[in-house]
Amino acid sequence: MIPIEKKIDILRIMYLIREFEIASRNIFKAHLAKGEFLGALHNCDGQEAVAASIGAILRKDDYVFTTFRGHGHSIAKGAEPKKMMAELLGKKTGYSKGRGGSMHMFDPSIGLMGGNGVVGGGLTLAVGAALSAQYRCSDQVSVCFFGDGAAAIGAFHEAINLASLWKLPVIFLCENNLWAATTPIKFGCPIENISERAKGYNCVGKSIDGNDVYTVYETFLSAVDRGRNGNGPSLIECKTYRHHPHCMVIPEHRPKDEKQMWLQRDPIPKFEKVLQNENILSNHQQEKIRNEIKKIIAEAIKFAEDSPLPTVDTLYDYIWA
Amino acid sequence: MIPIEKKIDILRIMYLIREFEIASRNIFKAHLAKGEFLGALHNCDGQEAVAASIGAILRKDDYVFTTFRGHGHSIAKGAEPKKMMAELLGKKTGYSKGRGGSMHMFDPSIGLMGGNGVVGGGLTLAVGAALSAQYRCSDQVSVCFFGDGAAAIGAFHEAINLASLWKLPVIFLCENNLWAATTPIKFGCPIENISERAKGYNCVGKSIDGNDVYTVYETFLSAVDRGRNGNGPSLIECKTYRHHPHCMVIPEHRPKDEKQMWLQRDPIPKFEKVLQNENILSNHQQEKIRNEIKKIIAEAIKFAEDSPLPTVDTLYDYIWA
Amino acid sequence: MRDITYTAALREALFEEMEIDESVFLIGEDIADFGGVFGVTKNLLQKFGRKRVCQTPISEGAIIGAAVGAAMTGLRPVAELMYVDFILFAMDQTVNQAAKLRYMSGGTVKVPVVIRAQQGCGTCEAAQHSQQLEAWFMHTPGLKVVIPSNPYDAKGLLKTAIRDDNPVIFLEHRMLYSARQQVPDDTWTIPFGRAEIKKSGKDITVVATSLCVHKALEVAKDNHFDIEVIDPRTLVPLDIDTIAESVVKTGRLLVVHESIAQCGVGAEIIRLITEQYFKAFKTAPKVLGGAYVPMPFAKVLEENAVPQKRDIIETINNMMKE
Amino acid sequence: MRDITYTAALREALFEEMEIDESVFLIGEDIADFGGVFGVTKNLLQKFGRKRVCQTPISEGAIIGAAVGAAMTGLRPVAELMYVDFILFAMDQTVNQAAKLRYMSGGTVKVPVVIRAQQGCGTCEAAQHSQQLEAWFMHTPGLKVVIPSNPYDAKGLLKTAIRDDNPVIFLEHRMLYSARQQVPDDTWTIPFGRAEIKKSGKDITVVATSLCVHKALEVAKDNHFDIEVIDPRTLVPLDIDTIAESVVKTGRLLVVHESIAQCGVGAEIIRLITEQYFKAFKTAPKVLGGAYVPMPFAKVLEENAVPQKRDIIETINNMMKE
Ligand SMILES: Cc1ncc(C[n+]2csc(CCOP(=O)(O)OP(=O)(O)O)c2C)c(N)n1
Ligand SMILES: Cc1ncc(C[n+]2csc(CCOP(=O)(O)OP(=O)(O)O)c2C)c(N)n1
Ligand SMILES: [Mg+2]
Ligand SMILES: [Mg+2]
Repeated sequence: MIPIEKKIDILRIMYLIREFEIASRNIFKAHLAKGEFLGALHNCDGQEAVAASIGAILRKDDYVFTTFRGHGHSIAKGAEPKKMMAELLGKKTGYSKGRGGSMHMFDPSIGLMGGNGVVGGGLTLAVGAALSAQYRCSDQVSVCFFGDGAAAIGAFHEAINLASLWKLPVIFLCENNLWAATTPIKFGCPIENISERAKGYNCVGKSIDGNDVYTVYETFLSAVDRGRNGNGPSLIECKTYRHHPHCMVIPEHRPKDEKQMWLQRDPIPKFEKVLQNENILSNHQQEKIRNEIKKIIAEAIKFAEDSPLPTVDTLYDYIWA
Repeated sequence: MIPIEKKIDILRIMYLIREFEIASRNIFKAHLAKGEFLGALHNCDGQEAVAASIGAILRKDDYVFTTFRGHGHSIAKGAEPKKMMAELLGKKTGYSKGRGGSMHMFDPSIGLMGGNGVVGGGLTLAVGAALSAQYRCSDQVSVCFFGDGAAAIGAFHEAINLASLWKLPVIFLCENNLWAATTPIKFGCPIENISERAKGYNCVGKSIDGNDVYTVYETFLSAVDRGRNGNGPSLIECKTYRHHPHCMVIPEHRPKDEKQMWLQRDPIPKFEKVLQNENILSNHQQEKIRNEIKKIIAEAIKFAEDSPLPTVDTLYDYIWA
Repeated sequence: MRDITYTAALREALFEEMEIDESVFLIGEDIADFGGVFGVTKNLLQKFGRKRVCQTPISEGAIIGAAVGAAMTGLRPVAELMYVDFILFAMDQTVNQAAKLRYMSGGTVKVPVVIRAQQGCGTCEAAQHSQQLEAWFMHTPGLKVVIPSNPYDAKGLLKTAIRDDNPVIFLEHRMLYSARQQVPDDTWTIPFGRAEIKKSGKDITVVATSLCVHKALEVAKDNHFDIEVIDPRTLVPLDIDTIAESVVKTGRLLVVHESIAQCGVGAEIIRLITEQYFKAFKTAPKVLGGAYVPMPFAKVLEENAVPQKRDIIETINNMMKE
Repeated sequence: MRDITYTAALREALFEEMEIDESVFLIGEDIADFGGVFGVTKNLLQKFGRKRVCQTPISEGAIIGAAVGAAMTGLRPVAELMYVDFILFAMDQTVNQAAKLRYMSGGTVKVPVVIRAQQGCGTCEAAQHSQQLEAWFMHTPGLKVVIPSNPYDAKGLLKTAIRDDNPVIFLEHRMLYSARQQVPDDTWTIPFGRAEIKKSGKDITVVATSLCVHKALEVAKDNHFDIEVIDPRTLVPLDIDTIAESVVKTGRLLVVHESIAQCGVGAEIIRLITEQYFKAFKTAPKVLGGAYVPMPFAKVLEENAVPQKRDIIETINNMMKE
């Protein structure tokens, strides 16, 4: 079903996300060692299958609203690693010119409507973007990423209710990685599958393996079709896991065996194996892509480091349009 | 199942609510004619079966959180009409000493935890009262009234989710009267029965005829048992109808035939007929109760009118405990 | 010239801007068939259809959030909040999102949203229906704040608000809806950041907002002191120069508003003028604001919880004595 | 005497009050097993169990609402908000409900709830994690507002807050958690409404809050002017008398805080002192507050968005020149 080039693209993006996350952690640690705190860093290693599959389906003009854990989604939507890296360092050349940092990268020209530091902060905004698409009779869709933790926030309810009432092209994409900061899912949600809530809004809901590219791809594809065809929103829950603690300053606290189990379900080797079995991916090719990615990341770091900081006289720039 | 005296009590309370509402409208109109605006008045004529049935089950120490349309719930919980009437007139002898008015009558000594001017404003508070009951190992329950309109507010989601997670003794009691101010239910809710949402929280949900005393009584009784026994919250939707426009200053805008149909389902004659068929209620008895009620209301009005207004020097009283 | 109400003025502004610009639409509770609880959007459904007059469930967070999301993606929503008190369910969307998105995005996102909200007191609706929150919004970088006191300003400023590319909080006072005024036959806009001297005078500067402008003007009319009454009209941006010039002339400053005095608009105006024009004062500047109390229900208490003409007169007399 | 951190001081207060009073309990995100993202509630789960250390979903509205409901019915909840920014999802519960319930009920309801929230900047967390909202709460009748600047005050004031029968907003600055101080071996409380003169002086009065108290004290230490530094500690109630006495003595007033200057705490203090002690001023009073900008991410910008020691020094020098 998925064209071969697309499959390779997806893997490529998964690599890129993974390498970006590794690099960003290293940079943050290096700065921390120098006594420079670069803010909160929330990495998404382990969740790449979701971002990459979705990125492969969306058009450039579709909207994505991401979270504080948004590097993967941004890369999958086409964000340039060098501008992202520069933003991480607060540089003038970063996506938000140093105003945003890790949690707030925007590029409306590629439909990247930004990260959000507020858990669930993007839910109602994504509904607005979908309303706008419907209003303009474009067939864009609006994707809102959020976590299992965010599913407890009141805005979730208001957003999905309005989207269902108005049949808006929104895809509510919940990445259920079983933890919200240090809180296990069972402390936050009294049901097994968050997607079951969809029924309460006459909305389509699906809970799927978020570490399996094909499953995510297929499920998301039909949700996008639903949206484009004017059939309203979908609530998709992808079960997945982050490989690292909630953010840089919080130590690991999750059960060892749980983590171990999920590391074995790492979506990257899993998808590599699939492609190898399909004879689409050779070792050589794999190596080649990995090297390209390494180069992109190295260039991004160099670009970011070489870039100037914003100057103090620009403090008040960009408050008003 | 219901003891006979209780049945008569329920009818009595229904009469009392109806007469109170009629009287309050008359008073508001009379004041308006004198150019005195007494604030917003939201009457509940037509919805008496819900309030009265529930009041007949609750203990004095159970909690009730009501809304801006709360006269019926307050009376059913044991509030005194004269103090209510005094509050409507902003008198010093009113439940809130003239600070609250129609929307804000409180009497914690009978578990009446107040009306709320904010749609859905009581939802999370009721959860807190239930938490308090559970914490103190009392077997009190906490009842939160809200409308079909309020079911769209984010607090609904947060409240029911928390109550379900913690198995709190809350009864979320939705009076679905088909309209939220001037907005029909289909503009606010994309599903037929609001109680279907309960599943999304692993909570018990029921949608029932809210104009039928026995149905409300039975359903509510089992919800109260559930709460008292530590088995968590319930979401009960009572389908009902208000006989008058949203509030005094909004003209009628609902379809004539819809209203006509519901007037024929008026819970008071409906329950009278039931009791007559059961040979519990004679015409004479009915007349007697009605006369008692009329007297109570007349006394309440006199008390309210004779009571003094708060004095200006007390403006700052009751800000702090 | 013709005579219109504040309500009609607002409706004209909405009507005209919706006619000119297809990307302008309305979103809020009870605004379509009924035309809004205060009647501002009456007949707009009939003219523009459901696509452009979107009646929502009771979901203030989603109303503002959807408006912000639509604004980020090319539309110009005008959201209506029935009472500003209910924005307390939409503060994340208003303050964490609308106000900050442009800055956080380094100027790549634009949020041309107008949030119209009705506020005020005078109708005995008690504490949860009588807050006046302009000071909070002034304290929030990234929000423009408009607070018109008459039909002419209401229309001209609402049209400007809709054309502005930034989030604008537009605060209407419910006791002003029926206020009438002679206005021109053709249309107009009013730029933000221009206070208006509603009456000039040389003895004392009274800065007043919203309903209090009228109280101040009535006091000024038959007072033996020569009172200058200034209406800032927009609080962000604030035309502090016009106020300063006046204070330099009169040497006395009184600010009058219904919203709470503590950390309020008056405090801010006093801060600004005191910091820069301290020497201009002949006597201590003063704020008459809402009493530090949740708004009580009973008329007799409500009236005493906000400045009345007698308070303004008394304060001016005291200030002129010093 | 012994040396403790601000974090430990807060934890001691919670621990002691929970031991004394069974009706005190904690509610918030990540507060149980992990002990809170800033570690304040560490080990309290182990000591008091899940009944009294309630870890919630991410539902700020329900956290505050449940705390308020519990407070209305006999308990004394202490709610924790990880960042004050997230109270924007709980403003109805905080402002429409907690603040107003007692008044609206004519004094029949009591709401003894403490809302602890962490705020501040200095860690490059940008606009949605760096707001400081004490001015809003001062503008809301019915809320007490506490903002301790050191471990001794943090402990003593938190204990008082928990014993208070009213809603208290308790604002902790995240750059202070590791601050250390010598404190007594036995326990203490501090009454609300008592400012502390952290350093006395005769040339100028500097009122500072939270982290800015330390900046002001450092400036005062080796300055050639004799600076008086006052920390109000509680903003509601506000000890205006202590500030006024100082201004009467020095004739000069500077207020320093990180929160936004517009309609802020400084503006309010200037309003109060100016209205009543105008003649005391030798020179114009001044506020150094947060810049009118959503908090930027980059360190170089963040630092320049809040008052630094150099700004305080420069301002004092200018004020002393006049
Ligand atoms: C409204 C709000 N409450 C709390 C926080 C603090 N916080 C940041 S991330 C987080 C956990 C989010 O969990 P989840 O939604 O599952 O996303 P994940 O981190 O797993 O990707 C919390 C509690 C916040 N940023 N916003
Ligand atoms: C948060 C909030 N939004 C809007 C309003 C204005 N308002 C008051 S009552 C009402 C309709 C409520 O409908 P519903 O919940 O069905 O209760 P009903 O009036 O039918 O009893 C509205 C919109 C409000 N008070 N609070
Ligand atoms: Mg998670
Ligand atoms: Mg209804």
